[in-house]
Amino acid sequence: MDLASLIFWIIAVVLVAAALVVVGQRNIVHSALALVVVFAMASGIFLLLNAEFIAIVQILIYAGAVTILILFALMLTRIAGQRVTNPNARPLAMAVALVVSALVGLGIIFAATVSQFAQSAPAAQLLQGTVCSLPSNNVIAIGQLLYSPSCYSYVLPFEIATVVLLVAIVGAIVISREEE
Amino acid sequence: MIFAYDLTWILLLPTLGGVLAMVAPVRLSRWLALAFSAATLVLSLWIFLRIAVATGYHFGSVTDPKADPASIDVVQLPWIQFQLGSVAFRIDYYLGVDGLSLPLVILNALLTVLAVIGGWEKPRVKEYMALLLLLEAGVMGVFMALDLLLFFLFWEVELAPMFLLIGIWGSETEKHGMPGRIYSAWKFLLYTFFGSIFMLAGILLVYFQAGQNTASLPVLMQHLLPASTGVTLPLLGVTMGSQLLAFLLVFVAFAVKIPMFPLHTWLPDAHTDAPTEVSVILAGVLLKMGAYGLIRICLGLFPDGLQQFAPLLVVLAVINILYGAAICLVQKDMKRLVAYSSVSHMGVILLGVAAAAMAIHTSNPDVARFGTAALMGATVQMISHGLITSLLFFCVGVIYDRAHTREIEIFGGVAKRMPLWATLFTFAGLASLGLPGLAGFVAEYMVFTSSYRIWPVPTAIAVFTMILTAAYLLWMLKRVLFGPFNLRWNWLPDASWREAIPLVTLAAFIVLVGVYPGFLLDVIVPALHHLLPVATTALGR
Amino acid sequence: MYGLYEYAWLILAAPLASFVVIVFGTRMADLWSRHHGQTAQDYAAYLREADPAFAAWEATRGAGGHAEQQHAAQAAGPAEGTAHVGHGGEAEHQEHHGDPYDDDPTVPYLTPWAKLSGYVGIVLMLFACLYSWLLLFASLGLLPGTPRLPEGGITLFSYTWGSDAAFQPYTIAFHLDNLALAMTVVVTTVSLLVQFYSQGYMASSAGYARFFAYLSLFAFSMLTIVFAANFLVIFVGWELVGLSSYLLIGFWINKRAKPAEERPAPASAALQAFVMNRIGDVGFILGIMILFATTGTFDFATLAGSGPHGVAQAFAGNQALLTLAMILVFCGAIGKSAQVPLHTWLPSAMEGPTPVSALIHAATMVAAGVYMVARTFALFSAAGPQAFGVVAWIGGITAIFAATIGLTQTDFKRVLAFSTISQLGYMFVGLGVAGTEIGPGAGMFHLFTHAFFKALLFLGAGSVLHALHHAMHREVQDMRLMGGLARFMPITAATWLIAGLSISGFPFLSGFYSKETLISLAFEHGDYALWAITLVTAGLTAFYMFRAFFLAFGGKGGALGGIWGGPYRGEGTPHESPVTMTLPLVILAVFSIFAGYWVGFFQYLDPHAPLLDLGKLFSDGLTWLGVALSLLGIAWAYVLYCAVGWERVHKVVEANAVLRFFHRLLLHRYYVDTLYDWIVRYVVLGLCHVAAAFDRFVVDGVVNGVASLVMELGSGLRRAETGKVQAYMTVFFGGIAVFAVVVFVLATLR
Amino acid sequence: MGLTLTHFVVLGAVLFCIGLYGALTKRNAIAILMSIEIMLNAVNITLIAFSFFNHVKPYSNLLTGQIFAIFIITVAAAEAALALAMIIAIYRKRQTVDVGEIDMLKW
Repeated sequence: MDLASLIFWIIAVVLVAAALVVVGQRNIVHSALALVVVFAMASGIFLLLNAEFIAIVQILIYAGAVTILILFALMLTRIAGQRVTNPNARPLAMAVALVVSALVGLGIIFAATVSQFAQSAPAAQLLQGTVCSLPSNNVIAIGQLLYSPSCYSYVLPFEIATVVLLVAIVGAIVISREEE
Repeated sequence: MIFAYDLTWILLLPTLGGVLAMVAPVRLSRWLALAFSAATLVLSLWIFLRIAVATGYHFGSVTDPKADPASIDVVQLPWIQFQLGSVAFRIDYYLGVDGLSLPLVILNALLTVLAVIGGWEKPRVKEYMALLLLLEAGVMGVFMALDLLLFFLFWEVELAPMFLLIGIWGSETEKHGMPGRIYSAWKFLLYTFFGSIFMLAGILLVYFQAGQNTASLPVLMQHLLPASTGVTLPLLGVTMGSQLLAFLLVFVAFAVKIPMFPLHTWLPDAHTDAPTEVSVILAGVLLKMGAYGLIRICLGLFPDGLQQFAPLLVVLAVINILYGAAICLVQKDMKRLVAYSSVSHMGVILLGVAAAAMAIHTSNPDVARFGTAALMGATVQMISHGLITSLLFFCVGVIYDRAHTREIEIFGGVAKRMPLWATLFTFAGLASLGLPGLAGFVAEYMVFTSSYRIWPVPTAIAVFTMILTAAYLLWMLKRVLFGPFNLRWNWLPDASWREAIPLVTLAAFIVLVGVYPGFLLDVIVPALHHLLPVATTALGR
Repeated sequence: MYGLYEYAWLILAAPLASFVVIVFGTRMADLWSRHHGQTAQDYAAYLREADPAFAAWEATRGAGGHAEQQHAAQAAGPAEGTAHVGHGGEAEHQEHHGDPYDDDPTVPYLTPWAKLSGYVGIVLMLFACLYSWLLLFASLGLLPGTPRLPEGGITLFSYTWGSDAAFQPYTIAFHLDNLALAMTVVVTTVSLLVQFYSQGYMASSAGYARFFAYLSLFAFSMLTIVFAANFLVIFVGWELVGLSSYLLIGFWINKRAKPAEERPAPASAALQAFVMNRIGDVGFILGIMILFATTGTFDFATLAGSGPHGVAQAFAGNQALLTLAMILVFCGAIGKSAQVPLHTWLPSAMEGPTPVSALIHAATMVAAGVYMVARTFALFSAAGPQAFGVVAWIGGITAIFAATIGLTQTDFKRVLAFSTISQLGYMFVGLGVAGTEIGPGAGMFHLFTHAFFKALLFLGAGSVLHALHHAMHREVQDMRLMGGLARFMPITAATWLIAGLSISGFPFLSGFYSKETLISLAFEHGDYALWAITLVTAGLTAFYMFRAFFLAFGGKGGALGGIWGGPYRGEGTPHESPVTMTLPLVILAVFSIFAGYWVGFFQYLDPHAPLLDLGKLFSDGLTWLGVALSLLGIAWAYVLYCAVGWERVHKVVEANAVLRFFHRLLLHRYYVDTLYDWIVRYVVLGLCHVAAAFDRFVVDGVVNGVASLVMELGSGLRRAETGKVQAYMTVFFGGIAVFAVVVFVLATLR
Repeated sequence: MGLTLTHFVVLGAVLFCIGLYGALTKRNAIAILMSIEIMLNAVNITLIAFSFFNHVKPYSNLLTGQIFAIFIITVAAAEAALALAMIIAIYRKRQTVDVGEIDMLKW
């Protein structure tokens, strides 16, 4: 087992465990804290996949901004005298949800491993292949892809995304504003 | 150019008038509606006169390729054409009027003018006038369309204004837990849609089975569907002639509109809850759409199917006639009574068509002659019922506008205070019961005497409607107009001039058709001769 | 060549013209002038003075009892007038909420326009009458330079319903022959006299103009029947006389029923008359349909002819069907002429004004059935003997049936009504037994004479009622409130006596000839049962006619042994009617005496028929047997009502159980009306209720049931729409999972 | 054997499942939001893994997966902001963040 595999397995186990904590904790603040771990571990996975830029963005936005937002929201919506702050649905609904999510997950895994789709030649080559070398630092490439005014870039979607963000900010303010 | 044809303007004038009435200020809107509906009437009369003068009163048949072009009025332009795989589709803008449809077009135009006058003081008058005119346009389209798919289009177009007219201006009497207008509007809409589904299926069946790549009625009449070889119904495993199947599908829609016995219950509800003028249009022209379709399309396209179905049709006709009349006898609401009398009277049309159906392929010249006469009677019944029932509804509307009730029992001796109205109401009742010299007699006498040769027993049974008709109409008149005067109605004013205009106009037409039906019959006959191609020589002598 | 005859359509057009002129011209002007003219105020003032109830009612309206103040002015000048001098049965009125002026609306005076309406009608009818008499004389060959009518008659004018060949049978055609002309004379003469008489009788009626319009309409309709050349036109006329009868019976539109006297409201009587007639008409049209379906024509001449469309050839080998058809056609006559199963409308029809009863329900319209059978006599002859058998027996049964009922009725007009029914029965006997060699002459002859004396009887009765109305200020028709009227109104009494003698078959009056001919025909025909029936009926007729005469005009203790005058049992003092009313009585009395002397009548109608053999009639012992029975009836009536007095007769009848039973039975008209009432109310309306319920609960119920089923399904399904996003998400992903599983399974299987 | 795409795909699938389960069972709206963030991260992992392992011509050496991940993060941030604002607004109105009680989305 090489170093990458070792790191992968450590991160993967922590990631799944943290995710389970997020879902399973009955105290929502604990869940939120576990969510930070999930975000951080995901960032590790991204590093492992040579996506340094996204890993940084992940830490900044998710582990930083989104978590803070969630914690603020938690604070603002606290209900006095409620001990179980992160309750579960009724057992029947939980069983159904379990079955459904298991089926979805197993379906994906089945598709990606043993199904005929995974056995077909190009897919098998892709799925079973080893790590290929990419330029170790691809931030510049991403920057070029996002901003270069050539025809092969994502300038326009990027600009739209900024508008989406602006709208989201304004919308959030409008929605959460207290009515006079 | 599409606008160069007068038939286009028959459709466009009411549509335009409707739109203008909607956007114009209220005071102008009535006059606009009146002007445009009157213009439509004038235009339709002008077509009539033009043909009459050009041909010396010889009207042709639009479905007859050999017809003298001067004796009909036709416009045919390609409209929608596309190819979808192996399926070619083509719908033409194909309108035409001949002796069969022109009287109905004129009747529609006339009744709309009268309805505009009658609804002069309605609330929300702009919308009312607009919808009335749009309704007129839709019905005009049905009577003029010669492309089956165009026919279907207009068949559906007419629904929307009618639905709104009943639903908005109808009566508030509660029915099944909702206002009557809502209930009845929905009932009307759903019933008609129910029929329309079948009709669309039937039309598509004809379109694809005939394989002519057109839905044009005259072309399809040259290529009738096979009567004996047929289609096997999926799931049921029943094999039937494709003509019979197509007939049954299309017939359902017409049966709903006529309305025929098990499919008739929308009519009393719609009539009771619709405002007066809408009832007039409904009874006067909308029911005729069914009868017109039965004669123009079923008789033209599915002669064998109709013939195979005729024994059942005649039974249904007799049920319609007697059952409708029997129910009338115990009605408590004047309008409902008139509505059920429509069911009864429309049965006469079914009887006439059922008799004509047997005359299609007959080798017996006697049967052919009697069948033709019965069909002519049925066609006249369309017009006369349109005039008479409209008059009855207008009359009921006059008293309803004053007393806000139509319950028969609470009136009594009203003729004392409203002599003019009472005279016209009595006149309408007498016309409806088939008094000679008035329009209803001509039609009923022709149908009964002629169809007896072909369907002796059913006709003999149906004739007993004469007693019931007289009983229920005169009994209603007696309870409302005559007998001890109920002092409660001492304040009732007689019909005003505005209200009297429609009444007197219709009465005049009823007398005209009743005394000298020739002017109407001579218009209709050639179209019917084309439908029943067996040579008809002189009856009698 | 037949120039004079060719214009006979003017006879038909004249009453139509007067109808149109009155309805659209003078009556409109009359109404308008009463609404808007000076008269409106006069009228209200008159009402206030004449009837305190009106003033009181107007006061309550003035006080704001109703919101509709603006209509108050109109209430003062209503169309049909409102005032009525007096009215009977106060207690009965209290039960109703109607206003008290309903019964017989009168006006203080007629407007000039109303009077003009009357003159228009009379003048045009006078023209028609004179013209028809002229034609009659011409056709008898009495007019030099004008030939007689050809045997088949001439066609006046005709048009078809459409120019197409298929419409050829549907022809409106009018036709004139001797039969039509004889009937025309009767119709126009009686119409003219009745219209003239109505000037007096209706002098204060509010609906004066309307009345004359209706009378003109009736004359037109009746003449349509008379001139009809085919079954289509006769059916048109048939229905139109039904209409005018309907309108005239219901002339007093707001009049109430009088349960105490078993008198229906005019409106109900009119309805009953029309519907009853329609029942007969269904048979009529069924018969027409059978004839038309077999022969392809409606035309009388063609049907009677020997061509391929004649009944002889068309029904060859199928005479039973023709017999059935003719019996069905006769059903129309049963309805119109009030024969036995359908007779109940005629007594009710007496609710119309009396001149109407005289014209329509005695002389002309009810005889239309007889005329129709005479007109289609050839077809009846071609049918099996059962056809004539039915005609004769219905007539015979009706004759004695109605005569027995007439014995006990106390209503003056109703006695005459049953007498009419009975006499019409005679006419049918005459038609039924005559056979082809005599033709329709016998029945038509009785129609001819009967028209005059029965019109006279009714008009005389009207004169009496008019006088009593003025004397007692209310409507009186009960003979028990009359008596001794001959003293007060000698002209009426004398003319009535003549008519009574005539209808009783008193020798040398017109009734004697026509009736004894009928009775002897029945004997010659070998129908002894019918002969006996007619003979007995003759006696009964004489009895009840003179019972009526003695009760009304005579009485115990009057002059001439009670025949002329006697004690008057009513109130006030009656006076003789004005000359407008007595003049027609006198004219009709002349006809009643002399109409029977037209011995060529049979031959006039049918050139092959024999002359009326007066010598044989006088020498035949059977004739005198009939006369003897009639005289016996008269004598018996004299004994009971002049010598004994009706009060004592009544006591005797009440004391004896058997007599009382028969008296009740006859008084209630064999309970036929009750039976019909029961059938209509419980059987017919019951069935209609069943149909309505079926429509509501089964036909509509299925539809509404399907609708509510769909609604229920929908509202059940909408529970799935919980509003919980998580549930939606679960279903969404569950769907994806299932879809995935299906795809994988299918892919693996492939 | 080294790391293959399968490893990352399976990891993403497991993570997605956990997020899905949380989103389906939690009753606190914020917890659902957190579960959704987990699911988005799972998707991001899968996308970046595909981008990394993709050496099938002609699509190799493309950073499209990473670009997609960036957009997902962007939208997720916007979504988080809006969702939380809405949750707060709802909380103000109805004093609850329990999705079981927020069931206005029906008939």
